[in-house]
Amino acid sequence: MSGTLERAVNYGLLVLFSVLALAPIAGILLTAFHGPDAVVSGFAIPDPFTLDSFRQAWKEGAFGSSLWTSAMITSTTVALSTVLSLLTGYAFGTMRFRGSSFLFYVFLFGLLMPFEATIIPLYFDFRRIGLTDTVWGVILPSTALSIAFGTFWMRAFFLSAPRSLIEAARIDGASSLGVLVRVLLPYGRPAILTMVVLVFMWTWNDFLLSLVMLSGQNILTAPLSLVFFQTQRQTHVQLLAAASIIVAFPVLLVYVFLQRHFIRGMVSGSLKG
Amino acid sequence: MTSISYDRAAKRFGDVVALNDLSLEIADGEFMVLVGPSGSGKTTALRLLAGLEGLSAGHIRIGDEVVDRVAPRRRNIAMVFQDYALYPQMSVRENLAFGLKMAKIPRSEIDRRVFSAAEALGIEELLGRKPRQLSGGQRQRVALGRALVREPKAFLMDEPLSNLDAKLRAQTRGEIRRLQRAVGTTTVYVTHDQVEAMTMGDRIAVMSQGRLEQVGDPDTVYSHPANTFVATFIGSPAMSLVAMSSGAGAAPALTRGDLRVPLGERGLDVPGEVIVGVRPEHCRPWVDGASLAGPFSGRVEYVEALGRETFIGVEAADGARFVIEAEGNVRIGIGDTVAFGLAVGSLHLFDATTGVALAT
Amino acid sequence: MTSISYDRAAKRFGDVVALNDLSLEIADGEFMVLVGPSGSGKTTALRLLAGLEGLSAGHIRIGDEVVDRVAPRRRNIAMVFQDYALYPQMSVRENLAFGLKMAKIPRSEIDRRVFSAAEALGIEELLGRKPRQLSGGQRQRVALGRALVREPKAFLMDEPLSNLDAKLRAQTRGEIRRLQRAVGTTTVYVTHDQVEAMTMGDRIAVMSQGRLEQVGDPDTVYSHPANTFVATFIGSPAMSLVAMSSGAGAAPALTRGDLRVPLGERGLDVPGEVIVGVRPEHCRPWVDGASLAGPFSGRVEYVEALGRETFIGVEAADGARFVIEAEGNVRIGIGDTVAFGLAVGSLHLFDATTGVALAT
Amino acid sequence: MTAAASVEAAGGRHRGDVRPPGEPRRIGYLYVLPGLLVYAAFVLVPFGHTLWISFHAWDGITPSAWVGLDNYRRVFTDPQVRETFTHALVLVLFYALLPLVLGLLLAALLSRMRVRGISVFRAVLFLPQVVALVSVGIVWRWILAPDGPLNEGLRAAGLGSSARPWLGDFGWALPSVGLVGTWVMFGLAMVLLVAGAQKIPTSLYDAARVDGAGPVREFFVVTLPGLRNEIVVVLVLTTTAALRSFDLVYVMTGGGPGTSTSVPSYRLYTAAFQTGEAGLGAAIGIVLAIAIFIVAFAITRVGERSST
Amino acid sequence: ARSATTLVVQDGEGGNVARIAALKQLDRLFEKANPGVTIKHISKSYSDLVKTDALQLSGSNPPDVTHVNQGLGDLGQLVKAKLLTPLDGYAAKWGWGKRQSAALLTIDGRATPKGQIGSGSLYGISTTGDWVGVFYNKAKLKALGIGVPRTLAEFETALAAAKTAGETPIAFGNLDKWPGIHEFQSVLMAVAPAAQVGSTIFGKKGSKWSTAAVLKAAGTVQKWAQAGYYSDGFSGLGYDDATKKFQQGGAVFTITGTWKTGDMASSLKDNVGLMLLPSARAGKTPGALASGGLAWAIPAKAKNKELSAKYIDFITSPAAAKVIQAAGDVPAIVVTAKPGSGVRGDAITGWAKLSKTNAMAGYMDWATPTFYDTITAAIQELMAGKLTPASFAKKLDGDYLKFHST
Ligand SMILES: Nc1ncnc2c1ncn2[C@@H]1O[C@H](COP(=O)(O)OP(=O)(O)OP(=O)(O)O)[C@@H](O)[C@H]1O
Ligand SMILES: Nc1ncnc2c1ncn2[C@@H]1O[C@H](COP(=O)(O)OP(=O)(O)OP(=O)(O)O)[C@@H](O)[C@H]1O
Ligand SMILES: [Mg+2]
Ligand SMILES: [Mg+2]
Repeated sequence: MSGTLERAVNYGLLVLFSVLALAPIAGILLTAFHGPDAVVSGFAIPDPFTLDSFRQAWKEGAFGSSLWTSAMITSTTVALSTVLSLLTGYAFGTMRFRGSSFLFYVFLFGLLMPFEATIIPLYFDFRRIGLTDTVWGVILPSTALSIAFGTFWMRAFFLSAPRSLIEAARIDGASSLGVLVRVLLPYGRPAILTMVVLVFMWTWNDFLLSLVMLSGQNILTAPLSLVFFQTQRQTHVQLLAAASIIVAFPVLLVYVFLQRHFIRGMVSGSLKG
Repeated sequence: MTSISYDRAAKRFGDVVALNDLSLEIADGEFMVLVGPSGSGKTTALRLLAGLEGLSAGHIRIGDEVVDRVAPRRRNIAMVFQDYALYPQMSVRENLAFGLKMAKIPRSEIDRRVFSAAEALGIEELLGRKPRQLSGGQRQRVALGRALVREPKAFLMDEPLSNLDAKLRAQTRGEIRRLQRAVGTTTVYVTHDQVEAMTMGDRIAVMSQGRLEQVGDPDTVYSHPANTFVATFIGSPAMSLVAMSSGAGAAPALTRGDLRVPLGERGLDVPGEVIVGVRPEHCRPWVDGASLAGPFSGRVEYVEALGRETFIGVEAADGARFVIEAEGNVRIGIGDTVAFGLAVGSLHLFDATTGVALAT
Repeated sequence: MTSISYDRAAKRFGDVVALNDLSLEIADGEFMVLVGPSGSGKTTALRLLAGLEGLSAGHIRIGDEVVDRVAPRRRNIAMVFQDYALYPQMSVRENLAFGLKMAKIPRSEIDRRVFSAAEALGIEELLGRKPRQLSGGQRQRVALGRALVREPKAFLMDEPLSNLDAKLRAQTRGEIRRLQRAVGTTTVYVTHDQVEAMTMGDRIAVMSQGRLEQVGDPDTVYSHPANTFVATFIGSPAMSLVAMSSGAGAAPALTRGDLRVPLGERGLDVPGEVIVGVRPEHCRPWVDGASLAGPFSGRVEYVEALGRETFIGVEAADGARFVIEAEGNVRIGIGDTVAFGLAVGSLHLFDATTGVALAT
Repeated sequence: MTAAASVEAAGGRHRGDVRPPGEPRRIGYLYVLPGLLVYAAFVLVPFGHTLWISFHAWDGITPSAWVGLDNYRRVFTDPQVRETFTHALVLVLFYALLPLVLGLLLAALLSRMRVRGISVFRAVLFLPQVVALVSVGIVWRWILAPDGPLNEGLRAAGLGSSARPWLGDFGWALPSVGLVGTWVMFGLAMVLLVAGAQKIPTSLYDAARVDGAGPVREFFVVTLPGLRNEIVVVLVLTTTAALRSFDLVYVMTGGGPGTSTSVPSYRLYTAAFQTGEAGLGAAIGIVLAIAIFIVAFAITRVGERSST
Repeated sequence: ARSATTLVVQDGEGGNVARIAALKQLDRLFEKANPGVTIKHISKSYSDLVKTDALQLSGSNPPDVTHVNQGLGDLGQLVKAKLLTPLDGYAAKWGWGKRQSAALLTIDGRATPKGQIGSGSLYGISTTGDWVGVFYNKAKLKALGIGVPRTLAEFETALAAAKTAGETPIAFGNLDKWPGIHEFQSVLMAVAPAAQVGSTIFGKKGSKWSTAAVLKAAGTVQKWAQAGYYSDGFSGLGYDDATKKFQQGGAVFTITGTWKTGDMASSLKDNVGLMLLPSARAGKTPGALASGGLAWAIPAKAKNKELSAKYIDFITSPAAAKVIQAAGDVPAIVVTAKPGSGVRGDAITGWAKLSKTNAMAGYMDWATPTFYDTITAAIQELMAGKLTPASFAKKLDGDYLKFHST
């Protein structure tokens, strides 16, 4: 059999694609470890390795406060939307009530609708009631959008959960909230975790919503401050690289720690389409 | 006192009638087995009793209480699901304890009961494991244990052994029966396995197409099937059914074409057309001197040599088909002609149109 | 000429030896059944033959050709997979036709063959459906049909009836055998069901732990098991095995504690320790005058009343355990004492250490 | 998506059906309510409001005036607005089709073997998805600069003639942005597709082989049909991402050169928040939403059809 | 004691290190002069400022003092939306009219309630004078053996010579889109009278862009682009990158504003000079894109307008001008007869000359609210050869005439 050749080709392709995926990231890492005054070109190896560019970028871009803002916005959004979509997903996935399918379609609508389509009135309405330039101006819409996704995601999960598990719990004497909390939540950890990571990622990385909502710039999210930093320090590749890494770091951290569960959750049942 | 009674209970799913006016009384402490072909409504009957489905009509009583609108968690019954339905994230111990926790049983009492159930099932070593670390047989026993610890009013078991291999199945069968006898809890047990039905049940309820065909102890159901459905469903190979005429001639006899079965001392009240049922063990190769009616001759259609015994399918006069049980070492080929005799006293007679057994 | 031969064929998966030096000749047109417990290497043997796995050692021949390095699609065999492996996006017709299309059979010929196979299997109504619109039994038959249309050199079937209910299983069993006889294609058939093994195979190959334990026609395997493994694996309830001593005393007899089985006219060449095998049908309730050795007495451990017959598990002297086959209507309880006799002529004797059958 | 199908299955109950006693029902509303309120307040209501705005001429500050379908007319007739949708379609090619094809290729290759370290590869290939598009844009703007690493690499390889100001080139700016999208989306496609391929029962491959199929047939008979669901999901995710791309364009080209990389979301933003054409922006938003619905619907439809 | 007040000041000079340093120096002086006041200074890049100021000023929490971009799309819109505070009262009170010429104040900060610029109330005032000119590398010119060009023709000759010598004639990067405006309009100012360009920008009735001068300028720019007079890959090059190249001695000329003077001086020292792009019209003083730097304005929703006004007064005062000039920048007020030496001197001299000759015009992108998008895209297309000069002019008029007809 041509097994060995086939294997070699397959691994070769995998490695090639991985290199393509990693090269830009590696390039930016290498660049960032140059000192702020070094002359950088291409993928030069930094000599010496230094964190000076990170330090300077951190200071100039005031990333401390914007990371904090992002952390607040993201954690609140994740927490709120997770709890709310667990509840909605549970109802849609396990209960039958009048209009439930219609209501579910209503949520589905938000999953596909580009939120760009709502940002104009959101901005003007929020401005009127004074929510622009506050973290809530970002948290509320992103929570709402995450609920649309979370409802879809959790419903699929609850539907795929063995019905007899729920029934066994009912016979064992659990109430409807008891079934959710004591049986389904622990059972659904991978699915929930995946949802949390996705929402975390999307919220942290969001740009347009915060660009519009935080236009006053008294508070900035990390990606926002990165872009402002970019337009000011366009020519300073090391600083830009360092700043990009600073902003991407928390997501990367979350991803690296959870990727095992996360990718498993992505590829297993819940995305059955 | 936990008797259970179905009172004209019915369940429809859309157009499908899953259960059709089931009336069945189960005595306190009784072990009732529900058997029937796939889709006959066995699971539905159990689920109605558990409260997992709502009745379309009729009533169900547990003890003295009509439970039609009582939520499952208030019925105090325990159910073993065919697919175990173990909580995957909980250890065996937690699985066993869950129902007790819900019932707010004190901690120490829970521990005691869990341990004694685990011991009885031989799974006390496994208490710390998660379900996925167990083999199929072990899971099955945990599922059983989860019911047994509960000390509920009734056990409902839905094909609880269907996923075990033959050996483990035989073993667990005995264990369930022993435990149930020990605690005396009323039990409703669903199976499609005849050996289970025959060996475990105090009584057997045979169902077909949502209807109850016969209830009775295993022996009665085997020896006195109420109708042709039960007659052919219980027993393997199935009872042979042959349409015959009765009554013609002086001596009471059954006839079909050339075939003539003298009834001897056994009379026959109902003349006319009947269906005659013969179990293979009552249809033996002809041996002179044996107390059988015959000899009849038939052409061999197929031979099933199972080692212990050999079943021979024959076509006798006028297309009547019988299955003969012979010794395991009989040598015979397809197309051969064999002589066989019938144990007249053990023939079953059924009404030709309704299929209902005739009193004999 | 499509004979098949395994010549010291072996397969290892990492450390697991799935198949261990299998040598087996299958004649042209023969129906060979592979049986054995789970994990004994049956599927592996089939997959090697199909070319879906590579041999670790040894050779396989199909006809005159050594096929060790021939790709599956060039072997011209048809295989029925246990889980059907139907192409979900294709209709039944397309599923049946796929292999023929690959073989570039002309359109009209394909239609003809597909239809005749469908007719034989009673699925001609279903040709337009997709697999997911079929019941389990129907799918199973499509999977069979996909093999049968092919007119290959050999059929390989891996537990093809395992998912059918008892009735359909019996029916399809007959159908497969009939078709195979008609076309005379060499067939290798894997099953763990003894009834299938006994009724379908021209010969049976019993496997255990990757090793071939015995090959022979069903009757031989049942009546003359080569060793204790085969003896207990074939037959249900299993043959009782009791360790005994032979030779002591003047009259040839087997003894264990108080238990003494006179061998009568049947002599015994090998004195010393032996294992005695008794099938339930050779262990009957004591009836005066029957040609049995006995009476022996035993305490009833369990009773399995199956209607037709009742199996009684007893413990006789010195812990020797026997299973007695009694009539279906016998009345007996656990703890009772029964008297039983053994058919001495049908006892099986095995070497006490190797378990190999002793020539008798 | 099958979500829809199962909803119908659950809802198709006839009269005479009786609910299980004690099964939660009304309480379902209670579970849905909090989520629904938040969702309605910040998604549904604003969407309705957008619709309203889209029929007005409004600079976002002074009072608005009803103009009927004027804004929509502009979306469809003003070449500078219309072309943003064309650009989005081109991006679909790069965000959706290219990753899909590459992902299928890998899935086909990997479907038949166990890959050591597949989880590491998966994690690595998915990485670009994780990083904020803003960061991605900045990184790639640097890479694609006239004397950035890419051009330097080309020159070093003696391909200096292919070096060009990628993002400033009318012909290349849009494909460049698109290829960055490919880079981002490929991991997603490959993770889902390879995982899907590994869920296909191996006996199907075995059956095809025994039936006489070669590797190519095997792909079309077994792998492709087996991946139908995953393909639909991948296409929906990546296509919608392509249609609504904003971040990359904002950071990398600002819509230029000329308007060659302007996309609907970007145009919506400038219209609504910079040039005082909130009505036009709203209309673009509505048209974009409709476009996405149509595309998603078409994809799921085609996906379903190919299965029957 | 007075309670501490924080004054939020936002500039649009992000990236311009020298100028921001000077502004912060003024902040400190203002804080010293007004105990209890702390200034929180936000710097934003120019492009971020113009992309976000409308959003920001209409929000509930705008800065107290902010830069706004002059022009119809920014100042005009903001005034129309009543987001800015009229400064006439303060101007009268502190005599701003005497500090700066009426023409400059008009360019920088006048708008009508309908959003027309170039007349009406005063809403903005600048601290610096910004004009766009040609920085040239003296060493390179010398090496090429040419003097400082005096006419457009000479300039073109220099470009050709530089090209032939393998130098980059003009450092230019247009990825950010807006630098194209300076590039093009500078040439336009060289071929057309400043007043004519100015009145078109301010929307004087009957004006249009399809003029011989625009055609000529467009043709010239296109020709330069095709001749390779701009940096290689200028279309994919960032503005900062291009400027940096010039500062590193990578080009002979670059056309940009005096806001870069400080940076140029510190990197190229005496090696750099600044001049107006010479006129094509023989003997005429060339005009230039010029205005005050971004105009300081007070948002309508600012909380402490008196203080805000006081701050503006302070930073536009003659005292502040000295600080600015000392920092190497061009103050809006021509404060001294001693322009100093080097490129800083060139900037101040140039500003004085422009002020005196009224040769200032605003920036073309001020012309309509959407003109920034229109002209930047059009210039990119013109330079890429996608538009002929005629179609370029037509495209400008498409936007311009439509806006001014309604
Ligand atoms: N939820 C349902 N919706 C529609 N029909 C159903 C539903 N549940 C059961 N049925 C139908 O009701 C009938 C009885 O089903 P039930 O599950 O009780 O059969 P069963 O006797 O348990 O069969 P098996 O031995 O196959 O488990 C079948 O025809 C089945 O198709
Ligand atoms: N791909 C594999 N990798 C590792 N071990 C394997 C593999 N396939 C089979 N085995 C092992 O080889 C042995 C024989 O397996 P095989 O599938 O042939 O058994 P079988 O007789 O078909 O059993 P069953 O009746 O359960 O199907 C088993 O121990 C099994 O675990
Ligand atoms: Mg059932
Ligand atoms: Mg197997």
